[in-house]
Amino acid sequence: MSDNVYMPYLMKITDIRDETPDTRTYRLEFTNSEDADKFSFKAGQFGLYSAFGGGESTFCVASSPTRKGYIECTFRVMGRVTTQLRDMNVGDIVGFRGPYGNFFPIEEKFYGKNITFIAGGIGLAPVRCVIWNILDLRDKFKEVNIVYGARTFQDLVYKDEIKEWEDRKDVNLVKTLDPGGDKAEYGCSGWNGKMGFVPTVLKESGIKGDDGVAVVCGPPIMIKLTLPVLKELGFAEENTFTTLENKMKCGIGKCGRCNVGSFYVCKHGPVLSAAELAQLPDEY
Amino acid sequence: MADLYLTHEKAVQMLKDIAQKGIEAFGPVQKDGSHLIEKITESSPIDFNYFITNNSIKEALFPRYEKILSYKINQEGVEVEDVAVDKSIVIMGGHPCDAASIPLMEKLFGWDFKDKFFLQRRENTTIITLACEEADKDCFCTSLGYSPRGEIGSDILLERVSDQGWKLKLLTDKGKEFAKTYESYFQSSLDIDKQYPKLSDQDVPVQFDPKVVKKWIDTHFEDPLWEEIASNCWSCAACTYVCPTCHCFDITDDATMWSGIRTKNWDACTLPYFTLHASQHNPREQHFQRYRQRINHKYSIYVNLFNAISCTGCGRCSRACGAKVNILEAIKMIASAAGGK
Amino acid sequence: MQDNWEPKIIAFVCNWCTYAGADLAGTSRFKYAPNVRVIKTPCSGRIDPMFIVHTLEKGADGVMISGCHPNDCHYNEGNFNARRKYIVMRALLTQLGVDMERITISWCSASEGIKFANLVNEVTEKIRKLGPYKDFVQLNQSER
Amino acid sequence: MEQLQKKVQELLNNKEVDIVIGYTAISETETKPIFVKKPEDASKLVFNAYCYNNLATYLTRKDIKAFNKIGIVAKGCDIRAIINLITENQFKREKVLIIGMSCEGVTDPRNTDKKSIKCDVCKVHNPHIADIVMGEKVAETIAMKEKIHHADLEEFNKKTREEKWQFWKEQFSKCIRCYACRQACPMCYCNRCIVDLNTPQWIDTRSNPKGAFSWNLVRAYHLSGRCIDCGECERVCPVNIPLMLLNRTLQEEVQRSFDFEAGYDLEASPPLTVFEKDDEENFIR
Repeated sequence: MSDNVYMPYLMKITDIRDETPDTRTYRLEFTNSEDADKFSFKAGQFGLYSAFGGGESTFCVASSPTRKGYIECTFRVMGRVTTQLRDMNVGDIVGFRGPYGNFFPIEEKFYGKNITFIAGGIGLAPVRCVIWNILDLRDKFKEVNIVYGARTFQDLVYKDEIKEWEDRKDVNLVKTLDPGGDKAEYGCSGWNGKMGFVPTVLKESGIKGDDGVAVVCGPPIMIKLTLPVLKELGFAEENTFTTLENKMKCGIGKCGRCNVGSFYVCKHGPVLSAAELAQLPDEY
Repeated sequence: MADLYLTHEKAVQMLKDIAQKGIEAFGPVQKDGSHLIEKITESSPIDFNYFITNNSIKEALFPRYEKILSYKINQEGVEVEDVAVDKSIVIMGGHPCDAASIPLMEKLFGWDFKDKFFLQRRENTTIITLACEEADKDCFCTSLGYSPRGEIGSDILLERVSDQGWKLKLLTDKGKEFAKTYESYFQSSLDIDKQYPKLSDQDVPVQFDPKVVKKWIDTHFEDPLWEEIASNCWSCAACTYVCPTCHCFDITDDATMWSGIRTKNWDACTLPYFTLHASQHNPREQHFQRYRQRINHKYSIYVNLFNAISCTGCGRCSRACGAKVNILEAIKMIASAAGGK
Repeated sequence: MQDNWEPKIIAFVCNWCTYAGADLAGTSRFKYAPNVRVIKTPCSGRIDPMFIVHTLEKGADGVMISGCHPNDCHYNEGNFNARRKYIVMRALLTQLGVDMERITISWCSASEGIKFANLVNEVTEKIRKLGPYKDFVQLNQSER
Repeated sequence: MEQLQKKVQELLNNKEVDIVIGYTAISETETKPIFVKKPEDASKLVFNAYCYNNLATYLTRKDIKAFNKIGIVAKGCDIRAIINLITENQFKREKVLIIGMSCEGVTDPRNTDKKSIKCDVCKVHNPHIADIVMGEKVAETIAMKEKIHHADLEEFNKKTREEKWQFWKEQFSKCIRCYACRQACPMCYCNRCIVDLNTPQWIDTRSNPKGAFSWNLVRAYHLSGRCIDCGECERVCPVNIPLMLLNRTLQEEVQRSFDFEAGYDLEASPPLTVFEKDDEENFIR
């Protein structure tokens, strides 16, 4: 790799999956095998994906570090770069710069604990990476709870994997849709999950916080409403982890865009505990 | 080393000759009634009779936009080429407040990831600074521990001895080497004009204590004083682009179907959409939140990260501001609110 | 100027009149220079002056704009609004030193196939005499 | 200026306005905008020849627009900006209480002993539309219907096409794209400026020659028939680009072709939104 910190790896798209009408998952594999061998990352880290000609965009690495040889990213089509990314197909080249940022402290804080994942909409992407990381080392953890909600049936991402988690005996999955999210127009034929917003469903789920660690990802409003509920359920603030999704351009602490007070989301984050989040100025 | 002197004419000639030799020379040019630091070409109207340039020497090391990589797109895929940073540079015409910003920016561009575009370019650069002979109400370098005759960040300091010339003060090996290679432009004597130096540290009074300011900032994030400080601000980027220590940038692509470049362009925290999320949520919606970030970053965040204030007191942002927002007034309001000096 | 240089002209035409006129020129086998690349727009009112600037930036040597005659506009007032925009844009581009000889604005109705063909030939010859338009291209090359 | 201060104090006391935007002195020869909300702050208000800022640019800022009644100290050129904003439906006439100041002309910001050239062609030394008028009457030097004519433009127009192109190429190479000209202009209030959009990317956001040229062109173009010649864009440009040459060209063209000048008539609609059947078209084939 050259000494140019802005130089991306070149990766080839090997699999495309449409999660929702405007959200897509790519599996990327290194074109250069040396990069593949040297590359490693931890759950929670992110990267900058480039569509050459359009620019770069920041997404998390959605696949688990326990799955070698490839990485996956899930993105919603919003602007110039994501539109160009969506127009690509299998075999095209995408740039990737990373992994950047810190990661979930799985070894130090998660081993031997009950793990509760709470995600909203596309917020499941950064959480999924941690879920598969945990499930690939399942015996190292006690209970595993997943509470996942989306606005409508159509907005559920990783539908097949949710099915898989539902069927597993050692995972307690609670899935929910916002009220009215199960209409037929959203392609939903019979919904066996709950109805209601994630914070309320979480409160009624009976999940307790003792000896537990929580991972929360989703739209800022959901995080702000979920954290108090977790506190009520007995989750300690130091054991509640979330990610901050600020706008990022360089990913390496130079472009001065992602800070919340002195906390540079791309360098000190994106993963932080609820206790740390409480210290930050309310500017995210 | 015998004393060396340089006159205005020789300096103009030297800069133009350096530019001929393929070295990037930056110097002060007089255009439309004010002086700017610009890349020198044969026809540049170089002039050394000025109080301070509108922009700072940062443009030489951190240009308004620069190519960081280029690529070709074809059937097989994409070839990406790196960009070499090998040109040597000479910068002349900045003041000690400009030169002092370079070590500050080195801290950020060297934080974990080494940004070669700034660091390597700094390696190839010789900075020749003009000691100040004038200060106005917006200057406050002394309040931050700098001096109108400061040597921080410079390779050579030129101290004016007459209306026509300066005495050289070689500060670094690079400075000595420069003096050797271009000794034909220097002379060993010059008639001294007794009135120089006209300016000393006392002429620029210390106006506040940065520690008091930082303490107040760290504890008053929601204080209404921020709205009062930034009441006139109309969110443009004049202050940040003329500032010697502002280093924020954007990364964008410019491409045709088959080839393109990726560039690093200046950006500013005061601009309305600097932190706009793809979901249209903007953490800094209001103009005063953005201006608060500007002062917060310089006087508190940079100190937390690098134990240095990212401001050298040059006052350019106050002079360039069309809405008459004055950073010195703002800091003094904070200091008095904090009950300090 | 290399001898095999061919002027590159972009024509923004309104879909209802001039595009149909160009079609008519084609079906009636009128011979006209191939240098013009036609871009169809719903109405001359849609042809934003930024199109002209963007086209010249990309390296075109000439720009043609053509729409329906006043009172013939399919949308009744598209060309009237367009006319005001062009009056203002002409003044601005002239003041900026853009070569206005290279920009031709015309009204061609659906039946004026011959007018469109002659106009294209005339403009192509004029641009050929003027030579390639280097101003904007030099603007791009002088990047750092 | 006690008359102004007393009047503003009275307005604020009996809640006729929630806020008054005016000028306060920084030094003998410099003033700056000030937002007066409390009656006792009215004593800071001044009005003199150094009040060159155009305060109308604040009327479209989100936090100011939130007040339901805004007082504004305004010279003739500022009032033209306010009228233009009203004709473009930015706010109703009743939302703004115009304190019109009769004005002999403000100084040139770059050297304060010369009068600004915009005041030589000013037709509204006495405020033409205002709720309150202050200061003695000033002799108007130019009649309202007289054609506007700018001396600096006449000089510039002597250049050939190539000279003009070189001139602007040189000027725009200085442009650092700080958008002070846009943020200072009362007429530039778009929520997302064309430059802030990237699908499609009309204007290159870098300050390379191509981007600087198309930015300055589109800024002037979008002010045609709207610019009220207040000169703020040129004043606030950190690298001194003579932007008013472009704006004045368009002002004269709009007057010549559409017989319209911005900011004088509350009922007039902006010239680019209407048309005449017989607009002159000698250049159209």
